[in-house]
Amino acid sequence: MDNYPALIVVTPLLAALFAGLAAWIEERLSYPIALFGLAVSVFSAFKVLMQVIDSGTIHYRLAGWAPPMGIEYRIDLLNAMVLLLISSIAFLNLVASFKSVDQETNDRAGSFFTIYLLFVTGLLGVTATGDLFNLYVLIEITSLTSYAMVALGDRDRGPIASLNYVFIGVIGASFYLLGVGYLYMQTGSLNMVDVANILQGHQGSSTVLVAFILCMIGIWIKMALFPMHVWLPNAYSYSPVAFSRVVAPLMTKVMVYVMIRLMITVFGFDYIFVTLHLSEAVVWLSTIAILAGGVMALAQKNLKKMLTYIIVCEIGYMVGGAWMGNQLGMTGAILHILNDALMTFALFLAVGNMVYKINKVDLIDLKGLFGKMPWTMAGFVLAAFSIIGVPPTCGFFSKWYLILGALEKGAYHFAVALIISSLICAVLFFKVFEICFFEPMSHGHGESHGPVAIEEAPVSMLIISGLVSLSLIIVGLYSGTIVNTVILPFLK
Amino acid sequence: MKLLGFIVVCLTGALLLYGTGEFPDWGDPHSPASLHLSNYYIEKAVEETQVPNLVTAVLADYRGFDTMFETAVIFCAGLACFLLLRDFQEKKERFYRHTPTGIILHVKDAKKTLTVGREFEHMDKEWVPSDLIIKTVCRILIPFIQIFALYVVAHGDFSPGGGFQGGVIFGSSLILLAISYDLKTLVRRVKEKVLGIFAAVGVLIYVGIAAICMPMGGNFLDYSKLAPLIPGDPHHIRALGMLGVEIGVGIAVMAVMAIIYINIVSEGRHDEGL
Amino acid sequence: MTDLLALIVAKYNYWLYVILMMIGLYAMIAKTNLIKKLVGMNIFQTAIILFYVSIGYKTNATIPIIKNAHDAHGAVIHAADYINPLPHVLMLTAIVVSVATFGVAMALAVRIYQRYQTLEEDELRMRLSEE
Amino acid sequence: METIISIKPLLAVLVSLFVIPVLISSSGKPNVRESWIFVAGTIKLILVLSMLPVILEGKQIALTLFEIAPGAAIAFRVDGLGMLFAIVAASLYIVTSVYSIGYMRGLNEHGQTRFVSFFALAISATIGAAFSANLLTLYLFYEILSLATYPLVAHHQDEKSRASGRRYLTFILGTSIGLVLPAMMYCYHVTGTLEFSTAGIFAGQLSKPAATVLLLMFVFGFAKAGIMPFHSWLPAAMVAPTPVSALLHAVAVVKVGVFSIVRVMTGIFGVELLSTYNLGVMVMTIASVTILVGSCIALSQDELKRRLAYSTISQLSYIIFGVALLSPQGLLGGVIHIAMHAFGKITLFFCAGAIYVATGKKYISQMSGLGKKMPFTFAAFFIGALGVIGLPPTGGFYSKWNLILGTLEAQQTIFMIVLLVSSFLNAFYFLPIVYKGFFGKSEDEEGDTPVKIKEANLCLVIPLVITAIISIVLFFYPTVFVNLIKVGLAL
Repeated sequence: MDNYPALIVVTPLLAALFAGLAAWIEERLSYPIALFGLAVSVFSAFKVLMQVIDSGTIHYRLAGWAPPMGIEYRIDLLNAMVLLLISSIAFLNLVASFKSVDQETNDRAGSFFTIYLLFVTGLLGVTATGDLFNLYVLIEITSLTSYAMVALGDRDRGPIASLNYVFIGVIGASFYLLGVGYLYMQTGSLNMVDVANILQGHQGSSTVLVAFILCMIGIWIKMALFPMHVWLPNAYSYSPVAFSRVVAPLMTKVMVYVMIRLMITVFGFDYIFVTLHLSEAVVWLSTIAILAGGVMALAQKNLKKMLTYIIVCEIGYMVGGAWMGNQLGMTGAILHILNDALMTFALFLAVGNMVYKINKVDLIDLKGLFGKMPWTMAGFVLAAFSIIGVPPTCGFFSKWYLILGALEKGAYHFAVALIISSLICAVLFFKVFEICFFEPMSHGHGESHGPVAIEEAPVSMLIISGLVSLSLIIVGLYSGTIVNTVILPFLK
Repeated sequence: MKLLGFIVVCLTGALLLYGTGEFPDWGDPHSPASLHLSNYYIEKAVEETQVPNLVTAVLADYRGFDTMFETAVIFCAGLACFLLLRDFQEKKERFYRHTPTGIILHVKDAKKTLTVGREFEHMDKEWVPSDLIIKTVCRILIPFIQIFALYVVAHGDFSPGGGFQGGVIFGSSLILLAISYDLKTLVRRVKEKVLGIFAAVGVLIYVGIAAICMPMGGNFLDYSKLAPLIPGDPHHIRALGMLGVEIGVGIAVMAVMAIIYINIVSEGRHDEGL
Repeated sequence: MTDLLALIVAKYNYWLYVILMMIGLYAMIAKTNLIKKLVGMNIFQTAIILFYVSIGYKTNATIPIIKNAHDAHGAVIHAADYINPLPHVLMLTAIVVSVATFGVAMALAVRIYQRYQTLEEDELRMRLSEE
Repeated sequence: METIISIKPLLAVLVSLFVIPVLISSSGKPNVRESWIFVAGTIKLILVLSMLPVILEGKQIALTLFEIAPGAAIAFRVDGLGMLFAIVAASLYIVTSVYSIGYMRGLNEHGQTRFVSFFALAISATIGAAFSANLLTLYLFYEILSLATYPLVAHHQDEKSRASGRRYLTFILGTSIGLVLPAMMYCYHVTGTLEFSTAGIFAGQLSKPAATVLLLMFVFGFAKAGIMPFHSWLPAAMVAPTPVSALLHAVAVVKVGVFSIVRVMTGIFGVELLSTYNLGVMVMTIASVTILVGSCIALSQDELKRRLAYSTISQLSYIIFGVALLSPQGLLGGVIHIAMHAFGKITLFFCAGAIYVATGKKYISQMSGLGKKMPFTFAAFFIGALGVIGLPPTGGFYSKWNLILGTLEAQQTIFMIVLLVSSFLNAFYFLPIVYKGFFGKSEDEEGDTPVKIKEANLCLVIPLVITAIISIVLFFYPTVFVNLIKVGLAL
């Protein structure tokens, strides 16, 4: 009996504790410790994914108690994929952010890494667990760490943004907790599969309905679905770059994962779409979310802020796809979890490099960046194309599935919203490109252009952002394989 | 905003009440909540874990994984407070009071170090006359509180209590020290570094015990596999395991309580406060 | 009317928790003072804790600590004699979580006060806009 | 039809991609850089030509890379049409790169490495579009081409190029995302496949209104074809350096647009469907409007490159016009016009560039008498003009001839008149230039003292002579292209 499922989550935790000790004893140790912990986590996540693809769902009994008495890790294709995604992104970001952490957190690096690891632990645990209450505890770990991190960022705005985040986050988590309570009242169990089995009898019960609504609202608040997004832009754009690079891609995606998990495993499709048929309303909501996110992004003057609003818009994609109620839409949503995590990561890596060099990323500060940091910009451009949805980057293919799902359901407004949002993204990013490419203006013919002095970010950051940006294309080209080996078998 | 909030609140309340509509009456012994799992725990837990306090049994064994992360949450909170508030730069000014006369020296710049005799006391900005009764009572009380805390931790298996409760009580004893004397005394007695290390070590004990089970051939947290390591009746191995983790939890909670208190009351400067 | 009363009486614990919850939530949304918001947050979370604990209660049952467990191994344990331990366990965790959140939130409030010398949201908004 | 699996098409696409890192690394040493361009271009041409005999035997070469979804793969398939287009693009790429060396160095432009790199990327995308086996792949390369040409259009990085770059993207990207993508998704949603097949993919699953809307979305969506009202990016894009205008905006980019429309009409809808729903006339009408209006606007332009641009707009519609005739002659004439117009028009652009480099003159009004200074250039210009107008002895005549036959074949007399009128217009806006060039009096010459010949440097002159010669040769030996079209469209 191998313990890889536990190791995925536990190694980062152990590493966090040792890093915390090292922060008091020998600060320089905590970085390698953190690195090692995450490396092990990545490795075990990989092993688990392979194992699941070969031999189906893994059930791992923590403390050896059979569910529903004990807590079990139930790892199927979906969360195996997400686990690998989380751990590898966290690892890569840690590699990339060695320098920027020193730059941003004055002599608190050790504690920073500890919090960082705890955050990753929380995300991994949320993804791995098969127990409703355990999910709550881990969500709270992630939230708590992100509160701290956000406050560590911008000295003036950080704490305020963070405190608002605390209030809204607590409301969200408490709603989820209440939902779990109602479920427990109805079923007397906390294990997801067990709850699902017992629920079969009580489709019509008002308690289950309320539980469902509470859970969904809680999760939506946590994932910043419009109009519950108000906390996200400030929180993400005022946090330290090293952290926003990992929170922006992962946090919301993991919450989307949780939503899909609840929908599929706990409540079940036919309860949601047949008994309640809420699909229409939510798809409309996500349509509005997409458009609103795009429009608000247009209004931003700061690159980081702009990107956060794009995240809000992307959430709409995934929620809409998941609630489409057909296989294509759900495929698109799940594929987009992967793709969007990668694209956002690539974008924020590039932004991180810029911040490292020019430390303010208002749009006007980006003048002549193509000449100054060409490699960073190359990565940024690729990621931007992926967000816009230019083939063969991965963004295009998840959009492909989402639109197909919308067409199949006849939700044309959603398809149109997707198209419009890619147009909006095109406008957004080419606005940025123009600033970076044309300004400062050259006069008439280019003779006046001297070769611009190239001052790039450290190589470690460059390599990571380059790799991730290339992975966008590779993942895009192999998305057919991903869908066939991971997503479709899961949905079967 | 107020009106909007009011509407939202009313809607939520109505929703929740609507949900309670189909609840069984309060205390109904046949409500699903108190049948499925709870009966299993009540009937089986004692013979499976040898721990009569079912709450402890479920907390530290059946759902021990939750508890581990909840300890991690505590640790995280302490760390967060430290990160957010602690600033290491020296305070600008210092005050000394000549005990016999009550004359107060006000040292403006922090750099200047002056050696003061025994009859000078280093004081806060406002001098609070140290009350003999309070000090004495607390001096007597604190040890008992701490002993009681240890008891609550150790006896958690058999009576209400456990790591958290014990840890909180112990922490409160420290806070009492800070209140009755002043913050400096506490910080002098219990070094910040010690607290930080304790917080980490406490959680580490828990995770460590849980992790050792894996090389011993069990799943994570499976105390029953620890039998070869610990002498004594293998029946009680789970109880012993729980005791171990409870101790870890106690240490962590104690340390974190102190950290949070010290950082918040002194705005992270660790010099003066409540 | 009477049956409604009967309903309320039979489940007054839930009514109470809902009312508490509403008070807390209202404070969180509508109050402008950060500390008041924090207090509201605590009330909110306490309400949830009450809800859970009241789930666990059973009429004429005692606390879930098995009496004389060790000398009477053969003695069969009646589930009806002891209240449900699980909600208490969950709430121990929830309490800890809420305490932790409260601590962090407090620290944030202190930071904000250090920086802006106020905890009133509207004043903060003014300060931010004029900067 | 027999199909051969081969990696050649992929190599033909990738070869100039692989060379880009080399170009960047050797940015310091221009000669090394240019020689690499030649190596890549030659290899590409050889690869393309090596596939020619197989295609002429009526076989096809196919290669499937990535299966994205059932029926939607990223795959290559080389058939007659693709081959024709690929040959034109690849051969002209080499000529153009000679020309661009002369041009860029003659004006010592900045950022030459960036220029050549994106040029290589653009040509790769063009070949990819030519060889793509289904609509998804075609769309992919279409988008890559749009994005790769943006830095070329905006090369000068000044206010003017910024504005026109913005307009370029707005039209190209906006239409492709806003119109083509939905139309493509709908096709896939209905039929479950995007593979090109001469029979078309809708097996009667499409009602006439739906078909009409879809066809319109495609025709206007591929805005690179410059169908009015989505044409105005092309004149704007003339701020780009002349090699770009020459290769991309006379051959590669615009022809990719036209090629895509041809593919969609012949491969997605299929000739039968179009003729049963009688959609050809609709498209022809749109095309004729563009032809006539484009020519008229061209008459009024004084800047040479803009006049050429509008002429291009109207000429592109000839191709669509011919295909929309849906008759064998029309198809033949339309598709072969891709090649004929390419050689004619690129010659004209080369001449415009050469004049600009040699004398710095952009406006037709300044060019009177230049013919005596630059006889080769103006001779070439004359031949190119003949080619575009469609007079013997140039290839242009062949395509124009077939188009007219096609209209007769389809009993579309009105549209034949359109063709004739537009030919006259072409003559009106081209021949005066030549005439004034040779016989007009230039402002800086006094009396009739013989002016000494002052051509631009050889790198500029040789290419335009070559292309002029080719377009004459094509009048006598169009057979290869004809056969390609015959096997491609199974005429």
